[in-house]
Amino acid sequence: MILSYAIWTPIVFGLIILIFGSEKPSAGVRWLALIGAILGFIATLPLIIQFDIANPGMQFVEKLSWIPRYDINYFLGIDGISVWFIVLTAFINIIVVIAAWEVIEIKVSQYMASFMILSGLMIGVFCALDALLFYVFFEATLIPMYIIIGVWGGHNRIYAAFKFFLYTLLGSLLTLVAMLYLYNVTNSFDILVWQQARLDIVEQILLFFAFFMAFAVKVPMWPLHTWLPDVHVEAPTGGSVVLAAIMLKLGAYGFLRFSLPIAPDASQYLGPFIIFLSLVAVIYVGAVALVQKDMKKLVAYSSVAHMGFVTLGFFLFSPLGIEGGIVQMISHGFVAGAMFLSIGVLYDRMHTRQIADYGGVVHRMPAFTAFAVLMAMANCGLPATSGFVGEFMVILAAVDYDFVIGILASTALILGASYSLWMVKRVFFGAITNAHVEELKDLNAREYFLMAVLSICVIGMGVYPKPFTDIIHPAVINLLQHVAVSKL
Amino acid sequence: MNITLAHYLVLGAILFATSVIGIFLNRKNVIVLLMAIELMLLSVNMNFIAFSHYLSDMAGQVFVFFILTVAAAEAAIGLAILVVLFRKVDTIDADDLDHLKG
Amino acid sequence: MQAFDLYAILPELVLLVAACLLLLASVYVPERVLSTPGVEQDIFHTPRGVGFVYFFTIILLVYLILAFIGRMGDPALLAMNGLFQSDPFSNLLKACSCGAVLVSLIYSKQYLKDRALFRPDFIVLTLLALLGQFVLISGANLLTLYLGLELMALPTYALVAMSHNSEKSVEAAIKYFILGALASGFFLYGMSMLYGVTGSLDLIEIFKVVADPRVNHLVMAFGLVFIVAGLAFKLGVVPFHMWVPDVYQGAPTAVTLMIAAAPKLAAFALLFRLLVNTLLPLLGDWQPMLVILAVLSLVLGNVTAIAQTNLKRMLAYSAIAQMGFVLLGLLSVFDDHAFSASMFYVITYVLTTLGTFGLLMVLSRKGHDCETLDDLKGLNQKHPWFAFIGLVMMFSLAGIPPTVGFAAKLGVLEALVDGGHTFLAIVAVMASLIGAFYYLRVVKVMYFDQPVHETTISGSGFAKGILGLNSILVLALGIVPAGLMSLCLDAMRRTLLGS
Amino acid sequence: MDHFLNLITTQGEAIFGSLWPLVWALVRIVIIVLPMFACVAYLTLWERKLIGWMHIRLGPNRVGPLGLLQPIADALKLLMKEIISPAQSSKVLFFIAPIMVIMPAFAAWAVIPFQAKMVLADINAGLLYIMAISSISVYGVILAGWSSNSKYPFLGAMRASAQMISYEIAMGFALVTVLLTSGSLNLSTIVASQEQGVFADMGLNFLSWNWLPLLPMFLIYFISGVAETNRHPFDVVEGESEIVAGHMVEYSGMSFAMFFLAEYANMILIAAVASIMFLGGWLPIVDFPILRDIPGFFWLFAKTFFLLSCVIWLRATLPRYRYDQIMRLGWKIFIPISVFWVVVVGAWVVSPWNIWK
Amino acid sequence: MNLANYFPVLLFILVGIGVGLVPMFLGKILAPSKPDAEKLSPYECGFEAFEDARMKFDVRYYLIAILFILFDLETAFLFPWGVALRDIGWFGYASMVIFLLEFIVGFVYIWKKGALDWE
Repeated sequence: MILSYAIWTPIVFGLIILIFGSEKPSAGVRWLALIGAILGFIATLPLIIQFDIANPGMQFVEKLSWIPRYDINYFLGIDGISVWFIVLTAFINIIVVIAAWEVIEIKVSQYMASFMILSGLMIGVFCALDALLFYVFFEATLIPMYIIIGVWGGHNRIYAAFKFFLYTLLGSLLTLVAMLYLYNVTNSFDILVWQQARLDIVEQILLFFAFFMAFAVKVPMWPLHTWLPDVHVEAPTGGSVVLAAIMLKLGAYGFLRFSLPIAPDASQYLGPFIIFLSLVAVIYVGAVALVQKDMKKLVAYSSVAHMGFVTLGFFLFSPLGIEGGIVQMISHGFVAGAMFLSIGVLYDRMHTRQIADYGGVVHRMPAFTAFAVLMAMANCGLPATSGFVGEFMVILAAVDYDFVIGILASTALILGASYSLWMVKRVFFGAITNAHVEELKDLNAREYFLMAVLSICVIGMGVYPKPFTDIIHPAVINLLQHVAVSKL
Repeated sequence: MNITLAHYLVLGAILFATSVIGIFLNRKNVIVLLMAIELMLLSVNMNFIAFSHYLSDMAGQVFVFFILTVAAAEAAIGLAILVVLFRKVDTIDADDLDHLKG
Repeated sequence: MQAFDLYAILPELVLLVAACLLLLASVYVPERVLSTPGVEQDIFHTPRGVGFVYFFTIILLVYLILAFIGRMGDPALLAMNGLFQSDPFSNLLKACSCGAVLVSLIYSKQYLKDRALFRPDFIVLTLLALLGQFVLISGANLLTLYLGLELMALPTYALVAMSHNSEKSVEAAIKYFILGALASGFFLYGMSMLYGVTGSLDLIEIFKVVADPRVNHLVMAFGLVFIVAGLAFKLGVVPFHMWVPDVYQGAPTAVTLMIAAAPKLAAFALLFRLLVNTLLPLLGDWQPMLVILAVLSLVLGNVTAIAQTNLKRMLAYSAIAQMGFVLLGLLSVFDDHAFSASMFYVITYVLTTLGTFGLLMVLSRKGHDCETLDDLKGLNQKHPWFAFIGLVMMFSLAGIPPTVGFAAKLGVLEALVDGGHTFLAIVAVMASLIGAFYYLRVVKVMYFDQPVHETTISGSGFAKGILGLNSILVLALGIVPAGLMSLCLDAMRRTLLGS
Repeated sequence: MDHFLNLITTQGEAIFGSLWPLVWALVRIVIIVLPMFACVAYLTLWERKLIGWMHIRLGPNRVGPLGLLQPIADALKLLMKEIISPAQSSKVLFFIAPIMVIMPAFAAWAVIPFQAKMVLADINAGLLYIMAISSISVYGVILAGWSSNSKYPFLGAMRASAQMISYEIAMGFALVTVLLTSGSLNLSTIVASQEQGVFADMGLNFLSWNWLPLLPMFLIYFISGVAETNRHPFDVVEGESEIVAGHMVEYSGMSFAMFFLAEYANMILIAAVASIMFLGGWLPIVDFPILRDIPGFFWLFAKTFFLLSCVIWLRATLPRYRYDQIMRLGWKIFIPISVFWVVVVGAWVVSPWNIWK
Repeated sequence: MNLANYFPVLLFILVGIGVGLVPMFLGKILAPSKPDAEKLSPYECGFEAFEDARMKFDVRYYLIAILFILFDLETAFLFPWGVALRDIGWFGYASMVIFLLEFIVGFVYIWKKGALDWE
């Protein structure tokens, strides 16, 4: 029942807020949302505490018949791969609620409710062991996100909202057909059954591509990434945080749950292709990030590059690579979230995201600058930050796989350092050239708290990643063993 | 000349085709449309009666009775609508019915 | 034989008698209002007379729904010398169409009142159309099918023309009428061919003859073309869809709802009875036709809908596309699962349509119809609850989980994949992707835009409550579709076993 | 008689070969049509005479002995008058209209049995044929009014056609009751069926004819027939005081004569059909040897003549109805009564007391 | 059924048309023809016609026409019923009475609605 609590607590709170929330901003709604978020987070904690590291299979399993007609079940369970994402989602939800505290002034209840529901749905995606349940959660996340972008977004929000929705829908609809195909083969929507299903190579490749469409759009992989910068630019801070920290991971998680185990041969076969795409993402998109003038865009492109790292790790088919990818995702959850929060902090004060409008922020906001620089460091993978761990593991795995790929992958570090630090330099350091910057005030207590918590996470994970890798490791080994066995 | 089933069917088909052409090509007058529809139903009746006769099965003729009645009801409603239309837009020219566009 | 027969058609009889009595009551119960010179005297503006009819109708419909639900468990039986069949399939559909009409009437009340259309004859025409649907749903003979079809269609023509001070609605009426009559002409012509080849009007007899390989296949196929064309007209699928947008747009919204909701159920029943239950041996002929119709509808309906600014017109094109989905379900694979998926699709589509048009009517007021996108702008600012209803409906139409639209599309797609039509399934999902665009636009207009018009909410608290219930049902059935699904499956299975 | 017919047949076949049926039919048609012309012509004279007598005056008496050549003079007059086709009229329709009016009045005679076996076409659907063909004249009236493109004819045509169709419904119901009693649409059978029953067995034929058991329907039929033909007192259609001559305003000369002829031909037809339906057709009044020897068509002629005289009598006696009164009589009185009687007679027929076994 | 029986009927219809045509032609030939504008103008009791004669006219005429179509067709059902009543007995009778009841409902309705009123 723990998983159900984790999923439904935020959703129920979201609905309550939606129904009873008033039109005007009121403290009650915010507190209610915060309580809900915290309760939701607490509900996920037992997952870590009671997690049985020795068991590589599914834990906390719940199974209820849902649509018996198609043998669809309310089937939940987690393994080492998914558990951290659930905790992360619940955690980021608290961050988002607090971040929105005073910033959001219109339709607060709807805003809060959207995020609460979104959070529950995303947890659902990570828990679902029934493919259709997975799909329902996966798709349903589009609705609150669409609203979030469209209602509280920037000037071009409508374009962004549509782009977000239709892009992701395009991918997932094909996935639905693939799922139905698998159902037709196996007479079940149980992912674990599917993983055992025998499929010939053509089927596997077609299925792989069908799933790929959904997940690659979501991750997003080059060249399907174009929606992400647009959406990030227009989304409100909270939306960007959730998008970068969690939503992108849904796609990557999908690769691990579906593509690799269901179509192992196709995955092996197409591995080089994915690796190629990932490297393009890492290098090319990293380079694109360099020339961005908009901070959010820059971070968005950097997200694409980092996610490229993740997919790269996955398709190296080594424990180190996959674990590195997962660690990288978790870390990116903290770091990207913090980056977007930082931009949000600046944006709330200056109402601009153009790098050129800033300069010398450190003189007016020293504490903030400290946090921001830390996050930038983490973003480029400085040792002792969480960013380092994952990237290092992936690079090691890549070198192991092929030296050239390793070299190419490690250019990511250089590029990451370049764009992150260059942005830091241009925004935070140097002389104050802008009258508005002159008037900036440093972080208030709420913002300080958020940045501090995230910083602790980033450093904590960077210094002592063992709890993470320990939990992840058995599941990854299990996965790789499965992938290694041909289904042909 | 021996009149066979085929003759009736061909006649029915010709009438039917005439009415369809009347409906699709006629751009002038809604009344002509109504008449074409009646003609269409009559061609169907022709078919039914011919079949009924050659199959020696009364059901077809019963059907014709019902078709006739329904056709009358249809004509009545069509005329009623037409009258309202004429009083409203002062035309029964099919080309003038273009208020609804998308 | 007699008593048993009467039991089978008892609900229909009750409806017929009630409709007749209400018609009479409407002229005898009145409380005459003195007419002012120059104003057409109409005794039906009296509130009490129509109130009585309305109230009685509501009770009648509730009774009918209960009656049909009560009959769900009955086995399939043929009545009236094989003219009429009462089986779980028809009982379920009839209960649904009754419900649809009931809800439509509740939604429409205020809207009609504001437009001086709230008259007993309106209600009686609705009831007669409902009776036509019943006959159509239960038809076991070409004759009953035809009569049901016409009985369903004729009152609707009149309903569309009823608001005769609007040019649009009269024009819509004449277009609807001409194309509808044309459709029945085609349909009849096909029927005559069918009759000629098989020598019978009885569906079961026809099935037996058609199954015989010696039957004249050419003439059958010839007739089949006309039957399919006629059905396609009635169902409003491309390329026989011309009337749908005009009628949806031109008719008063309340009437649009009467056309858009319940008749779809009957049209589905007709399609099922005729093509699947009777002409299954001609599968090789009609399946490709349906494929073409379905694909064209899906693509054209969805693409054209994007260009619409009038909501009703947009919903019309959306209906065309949705009917394409229904066809896909019927042609995919020939077992109870696929058929029940189609049935589930229709029923839930009707449910969603009810909510959508109900919302439009609630947002209309005297002298103003809510029917363009502009009218919905910024709805969320003032009336978040109604915006939410709109959101649920739109996402359901688009087929996004967790709304019921998704469950419905899932069933149809599953049937398609099951039947080996994976390519069609891909076409279908691509089309619904296009469709998602304009549904999203409605949501966008409600949530993201600033209001341009004053939006007001009209309608009784009761109607609003039902509307809320409707939207919750759309959500709830999306989250827990199993019940309705198994109901459809069970009805379908027992019906197929019975025949 | 039969011998004579056989002789004609063999001779005819010898001369005309396979065309013989055509020729023979034509001959018989001519045998019907020519007397019809005469009847129509002299009906006009009879009308004027009879009304004259009822008005206590002489009526036409100048042309020929007792005025017997008057109709011929009238015909010649009409023949020599100019036929005008108005400038704005639709020429073709204007020309067709009178033909459409007069054609049914004659063509209907194809199925009228003059006596047993003496009928041109003994078809089963005789009654339906009469109803169908006589309905065509409404088209003629409408066309005449519309094609004239003038207001009086137009209004007149509207009135006339509305009146004609209104009474057609009641007439239809009346005929249905006859059908119920005879169980056939064949006119000969209908007549024959009136020759049975208690009174017929007693030789009192006229008491077992349909007029007695179906008396209300007979009256309704007869009055409807009068209204159908737009005769007095239902002649507002051509009410001179209101719309001059109705749909015929723009017609002149022979084209006008066609309408005129048609009106009288229709009167005769209605009277003849009424005789067949309700008055036992060719049957003698009582089954008495002498009367039985009189040929059947004489009886039919006599009954028709009697009814026609009644129609003329109505004209002499009754004032003209108002149009709304006409419509009310048709819709609100005749239709309800006739529906009721259909139900009653139906019950009678299925009940054990059925007298038309 | 023997279609040959209907041949004289067809012939008679043709003759009937001839009966109309011949006198008209005779009239054309024999009668003088001296048309002038006055003579050919529409008759309006001597007034000039100042508008097209094909004007809108009372809607009640349409109503009568529409009602006639319906009612006349309803009587069409009575004909086969009337012929066959002896064979179908009380059951057939009851069926028709039910049919007529519905007919009466419609009739009463239009009556009360005033469709049959002329003033």
